[in-house]
Amino acid sequence: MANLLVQGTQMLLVLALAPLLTGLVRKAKARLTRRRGASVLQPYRDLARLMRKEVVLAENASWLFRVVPYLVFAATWVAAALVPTFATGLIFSWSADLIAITALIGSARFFLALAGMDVGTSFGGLGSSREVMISSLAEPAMIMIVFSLALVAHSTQLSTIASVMLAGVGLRVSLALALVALLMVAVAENGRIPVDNPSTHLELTMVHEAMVLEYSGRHLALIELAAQLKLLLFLSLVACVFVPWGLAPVGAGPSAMVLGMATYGGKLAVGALLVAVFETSIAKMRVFRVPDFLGAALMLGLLGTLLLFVSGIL
Amino acid sequence: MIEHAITPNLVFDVAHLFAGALVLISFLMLYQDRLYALLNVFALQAVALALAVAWQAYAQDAPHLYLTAFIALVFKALVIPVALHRMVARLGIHREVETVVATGPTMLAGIALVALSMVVMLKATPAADALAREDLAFALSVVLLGLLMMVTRRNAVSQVVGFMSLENGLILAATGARGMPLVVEISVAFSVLIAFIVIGIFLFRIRERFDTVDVDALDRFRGGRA
Amino acid sequence: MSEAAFATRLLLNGQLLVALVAVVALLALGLLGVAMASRPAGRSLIYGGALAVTLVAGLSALTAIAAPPAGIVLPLGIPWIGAHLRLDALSAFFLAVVNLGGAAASLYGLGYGRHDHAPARVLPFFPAFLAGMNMVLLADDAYTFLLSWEFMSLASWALVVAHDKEAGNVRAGLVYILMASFGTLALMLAFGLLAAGSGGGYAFDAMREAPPVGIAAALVLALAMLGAGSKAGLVPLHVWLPLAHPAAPSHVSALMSGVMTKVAVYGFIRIVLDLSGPPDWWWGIPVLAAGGVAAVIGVLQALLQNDIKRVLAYSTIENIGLVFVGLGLALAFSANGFPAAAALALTAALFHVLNHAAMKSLLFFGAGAVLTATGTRQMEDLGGLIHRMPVTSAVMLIGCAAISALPPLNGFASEWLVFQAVLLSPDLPAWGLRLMVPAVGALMALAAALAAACFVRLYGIAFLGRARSPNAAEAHEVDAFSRAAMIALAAVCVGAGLLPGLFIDALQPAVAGLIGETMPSQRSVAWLSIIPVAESRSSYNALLVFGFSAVSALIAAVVIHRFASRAVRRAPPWDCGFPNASPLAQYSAASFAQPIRRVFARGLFAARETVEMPPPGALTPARISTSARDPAWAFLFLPLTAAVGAVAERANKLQYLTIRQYLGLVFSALVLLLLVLALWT
Amino acid sequence: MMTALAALPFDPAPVILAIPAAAAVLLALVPSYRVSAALNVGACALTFLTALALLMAPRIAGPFLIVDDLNIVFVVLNTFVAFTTSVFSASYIGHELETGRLTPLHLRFYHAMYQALLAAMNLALLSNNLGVMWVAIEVATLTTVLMVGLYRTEAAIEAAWKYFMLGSVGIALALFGTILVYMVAQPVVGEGPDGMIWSVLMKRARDFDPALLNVAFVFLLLGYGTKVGLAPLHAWLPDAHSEGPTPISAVLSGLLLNVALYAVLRFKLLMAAHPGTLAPGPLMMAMGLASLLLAGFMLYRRRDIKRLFAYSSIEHMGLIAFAFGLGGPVANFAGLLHMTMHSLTKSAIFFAVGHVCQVKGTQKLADIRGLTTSHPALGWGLVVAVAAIAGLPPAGVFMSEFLLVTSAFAHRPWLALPLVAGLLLAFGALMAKLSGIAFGAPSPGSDKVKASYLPMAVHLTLVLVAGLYLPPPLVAWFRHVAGLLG
Repeated sequence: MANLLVQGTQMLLVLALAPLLTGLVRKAKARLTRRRGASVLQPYRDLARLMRKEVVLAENASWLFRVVPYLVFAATWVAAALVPTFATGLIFSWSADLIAITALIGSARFFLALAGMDVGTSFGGLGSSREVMISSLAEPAMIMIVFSLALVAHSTQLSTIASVMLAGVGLRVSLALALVALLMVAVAENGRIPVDNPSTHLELTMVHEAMVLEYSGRHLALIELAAQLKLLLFLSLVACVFVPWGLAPVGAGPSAMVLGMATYGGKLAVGALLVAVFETSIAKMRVFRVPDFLGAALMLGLLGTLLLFVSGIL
Repeated sequence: MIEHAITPNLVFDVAHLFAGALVLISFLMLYQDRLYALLNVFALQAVALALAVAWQAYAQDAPHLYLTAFIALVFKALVIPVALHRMVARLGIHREVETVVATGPTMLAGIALVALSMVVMLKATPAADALAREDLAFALSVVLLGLLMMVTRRNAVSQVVGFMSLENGLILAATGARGMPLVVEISVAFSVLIAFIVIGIFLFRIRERFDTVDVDALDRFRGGRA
Repeated sequence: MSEAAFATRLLLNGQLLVALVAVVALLALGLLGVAMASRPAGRSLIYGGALAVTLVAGLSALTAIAAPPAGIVLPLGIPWIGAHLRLDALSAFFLAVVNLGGAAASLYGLGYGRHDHAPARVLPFFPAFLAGMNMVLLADDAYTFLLSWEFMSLASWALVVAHDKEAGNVRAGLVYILMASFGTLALMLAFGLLAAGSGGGYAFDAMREAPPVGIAAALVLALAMLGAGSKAGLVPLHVWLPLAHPAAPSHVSALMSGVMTKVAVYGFIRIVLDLSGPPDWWWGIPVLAAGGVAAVIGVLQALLQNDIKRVLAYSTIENIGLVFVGLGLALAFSANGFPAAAALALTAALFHVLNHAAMKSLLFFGAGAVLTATGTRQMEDLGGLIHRMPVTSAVMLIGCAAISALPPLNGFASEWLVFQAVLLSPDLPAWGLRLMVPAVGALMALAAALAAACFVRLYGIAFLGRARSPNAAEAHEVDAFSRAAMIALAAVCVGAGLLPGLFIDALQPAVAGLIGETMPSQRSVAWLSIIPVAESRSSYNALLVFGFSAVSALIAAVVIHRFASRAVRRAPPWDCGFPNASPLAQYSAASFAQPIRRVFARGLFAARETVEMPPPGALTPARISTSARDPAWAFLFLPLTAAVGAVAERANKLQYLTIRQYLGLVFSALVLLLLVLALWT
Repeated sequence: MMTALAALPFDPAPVILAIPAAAAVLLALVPSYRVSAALNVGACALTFLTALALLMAPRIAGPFLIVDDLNIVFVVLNTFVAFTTSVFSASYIGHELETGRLTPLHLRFYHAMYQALLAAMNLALLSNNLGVMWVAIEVATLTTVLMVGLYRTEAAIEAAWKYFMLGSVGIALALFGTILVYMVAQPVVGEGPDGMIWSVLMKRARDFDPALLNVAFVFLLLGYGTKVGLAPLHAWLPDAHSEGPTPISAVLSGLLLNVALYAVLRFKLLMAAHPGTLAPGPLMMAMGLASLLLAGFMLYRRRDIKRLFAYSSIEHMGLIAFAFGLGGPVANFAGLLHMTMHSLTKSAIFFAVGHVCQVKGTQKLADIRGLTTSHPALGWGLVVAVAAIAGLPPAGVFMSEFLLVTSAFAHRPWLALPLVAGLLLAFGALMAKLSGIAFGAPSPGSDKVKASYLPMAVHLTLVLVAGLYLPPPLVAWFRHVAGLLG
């Protein structure tokens, strides 16, 4: 029962925090570039505005085009809801392990890419083709990371992994490699600099934005929200795996929960700050440099896994 | 000298003599470079064969072998050479024997072949009686030399001659085998075969077809290459 | 053991009887097809009959999986051996796959066959093909097995060359029958070794009792990989597959790609896991390598194709690769004493066999529907079919999502199981395997991601966007039979995806028969989720994930429509300042593949793209032409054929010697032999 | 002997020789080709029936004739194929007359020669005297030479001449071998005819001088091997097949090659009976493999349809020689089965080819296309026949190749590999040519086939059934013979 409560809280929490996180990142970036920047609440306002607007639908858009936003949002939300944020005892955590979560994000991307090609403009196709190229390297890298974690924790269940990490496994080269790889994948998955720039609409460089170019109104809102959820998801993933401290264990009391939430908020804030610093400190790379970047991530992940395999210590 | 008793030794020597003569004549044939001369030498070999067979008939006292000897004498020593003489004249066949391999090497090869047949036969037949065994070795040499001739001579007539000397070797072997049945029949059958060949050459004007090298002719005949 | 074998041999149970009757009935239908081919009634008769027979056979096979093995010896085949037939759990499972796939194909054929312009060349062979596959699965001695195997190839070859007027089909058939015969000869040699081990006993029972050892066993493994691999489409023996599968009529393509490759997998399992005795520790390595390589190369090639059916054929190679990865893991585990893990890996492989049969048949049916509706298989001429063919595009979407391994569909379920098996492999003692397995895991992940890309491309280009040709613009939905067949298969994909536990449990008898160990039963698990090893380790509940996301999507939709706006306005798409761009301005299949082509296909596939840009002011459009090669052709088969041709050219001179030279040959042969005698003592 | 005759009203063996001989004389006198064709069929039918009677006849080994399991296999097969071929030829040769390629006189000669050939072959199979066997085979050669040259075209004469010359040399070598055998036997069994009676030789074989026997076998293998068409002695075979009338091609491939093979087998038995001799197996296997591989490569460059299948005959003769060379019950069984299947299938193929050449008016592969479209029955018949000869199931050839390959790999792995390579090579070539002939857009020439498909159909049915089911008596019999062959 308590678990069900935790699960519910988590779902609402991630939904509520996602725009704030994005707002934080933007604010921080603005500050770092000597701008005042919009308020951290701006994303909420944007979403509300888009929700209220009417949808302008391209003439030959099919039913798929209209369904995709909801699918994408739902898939991402579910995925985000299954990553322990402030407590491990999520009632549905065992319904999808880390591999399944990765696959959920993958299916969200799959449908978004299809939607990009539905209208039949060149931009959509451009975005989709680049997106699948990026993901075709990002996904295996992610799987490799999952492998290294799973090999350390003897499990692909996030809650188990988290508790194992909490128990402390000491410093591991393979884990360090996994962490670096995970960060790189996170950058690519969320279309952040240097892989993609969420705040540009220049045909030559844009990927994610090109896919969703035809979307407007509530559809766009859902997709934006999904993107924000995704960012949150990856930050929480890093947090719960690599800095699991403060996570409330199963069946913990309210106090522990509150503590967990507090620490989680702290982690997110730090994460947002780091992202901002990272993005402001480097430049966007050419699209065809991205494969090298992600290839490196894949290699790191594979290396970590190999280390664990070969040094049978687990 | 007739009333001299004929010792097995003498029998052996004479048979050996004739057989050796056949081999020798085979070499002579390899040596010839004129068609007419070749035909004459072949006739000589046929005579030698006839004598050898006759001697065997006498030695084994197998009267039917005299018939074989007679066939050899008449058919091979007279009819065929004459026929071929006239054919060469009639068809205006080139009088030279066109060789593929020069005579010298051919002779050497022939010697090697004789040696080979000796080795094969002598190690083969310790049991068989001496007479047969010697004849066998020589017969094999004659066969191989005849084949060698067919392989190293270009024009039809000389190849027919080669074939016939090969067959002389066979007859020699057959008669050398004591009490071998069907010898006469076989020699007849072979004469028929040879008659066929000669007639064939004559009817179809086969001069060089033994050794056609005319490529478009080949394409025409054999449904093309490649 | 021998008594037991003998006992089972004489026992004939109902399911085996049904299977035998089914085979006979299918052969009879084939003969009937010869007679009825010209009549219009022939089509419905043949396909209807095949549908009925395969349906019954398939269902009875399903019941046979859990039944004890049954066998019978018929006085056919090799006289002193007889034709041994046996129905055990493994063959029953594959029988079910084959016949249910066959049933779907027959149902589809009822409608699709209407458009066939040469029914006389299809109707006789279709049932024969089904019969051949059934016989392979029933065979229990080497001769019957190979006879059926080759008969299956022969029938499918006839179907491949059915439309022999279309360019390339005859060549496709030639390449196919050659590779098939190569495979059969390889298997013949393998059986030769197995039979030699058992003193010339061609019956499988005899082989089981005297399995090969050492080098012989290794040879058997290699030959089985060559033989079964060439039929299943393992790289580099896959070259026939992308030629032959598209050449056949679509329902036959579905059978060949979805079902016949599985018969090949069965052959491999039967020979290596059943007949060859206990595996050596390293057997897993070559199988894993072959599987991983096939998976990646197959899917990359698929991404480079523009012909829908060729894309599907190459993707078959990828999935066969995944199956072989599972089999390799099973070999590695069982050889190194982890039967439980082996059971998991084998289950994963068999489950993927089932799933791929369903998805790939579905996709080929869809391709056939597109072909009948638009008359083309070229993606570059399609587009916008989602508006014209709602049902087809809906089921195709399911098929594409399933084969892209997206939860909650079946493709993901089996792939997830394989990953779980991979994650168990650090326990393996052998270093070679420890290095191998994670690398293969990475290849699998790469293949999965590329597969998603491949099917986004396929679906996006063919079904979405705007029509690229008048035919595509005029397309109409296909007939009811075809739709029914596709919907049925889509249902299987969803069902197997949502309730994998039931299927996993159903597979266990087959697994137990080979490994001697089963996965933990999934029936007992709460909420119908699956737990391959232990809950703390990993678990997956497709039903819950599906419901979870469905509910949240619904909530979102309701909330937004209720409290925010629901207004929609149709407008022209944003044209970037160039109004009413022609459909050709859309992203094409070639341009969609461009990034991946550049990233992955430059080296091995020698992918090249040439852009011819018209001079400024010219009205001719700019053209991009792309080219890629299949390394197997480039590095193996073309050189091979060239070599054969060269030798043939040389040998051919022997046809043009003169009589004298021929006599020379005889003479030298004689002298040679005499020399041998002279030297021989 | 008496009891045997009591069991059977007459002694079939001499009759089998008498019928064709008499028919040959008779046919030489009959002017009308329709009558003579009918007579030809009738005579062949009679011979076949008498040959069937052999099955019940006692196994005798007299001074002249011998009837044992080995040659019964050959006699029955030969007379059967000869019979079906005569049926085919009756419908085929008429067409040749219409097209004016042949004159009635030719046909008279042709039919007489056909029967003479059968008589000679049966004599070769049945005679117990090695010398008579030799004479019979020579006569058979001469008759076929005459028939190969029947069309009198340049190419036909060329082919006949080539056949004749190589055949004569082969015959000569075989004779030398026979003489040697006699000389081996003579010291043991004494002078006179006995030295050539095979059954006598078999009894005393253990006492022979092995070394000389080896020499003899070398000559016999090369001599009769020339007739079998083993590489490198095969040169006459393709031309003879492609230039003669098609029924003769069928007879050559289906019968004469077998007869020559039979002669080789007889002597192989003799060798096998003596422990001290050089094993004949390796020689036969070597020549068999050589033929297989050579033919496999030659098939690729063929342009003439009849020559194509002639080379395929060389390939299969190679396989059979390999099988008998390998020895052992399984391989010998495979060899016998393969020989039977090859005779049936190859003659069926030549029947089909005959029709094809008549409807298309050419033998050039390039001009024969899309048969399954223009002549479905003929085309698919050819497809089935070629698939059968290529060893695709359910043809009996598949069974023999299965047995051969598996047993070869079990006993001599390193020989099995070239064997398999050769099989694949030949298979590829045949299938490539078949795809061209049978599929694609049809080439011009679509007039109906006048001749009957019956002989072809009968042969193919037998072959297809054989792959699935062999009647037990036949099997027992084959296995016994296989045992004899050691």
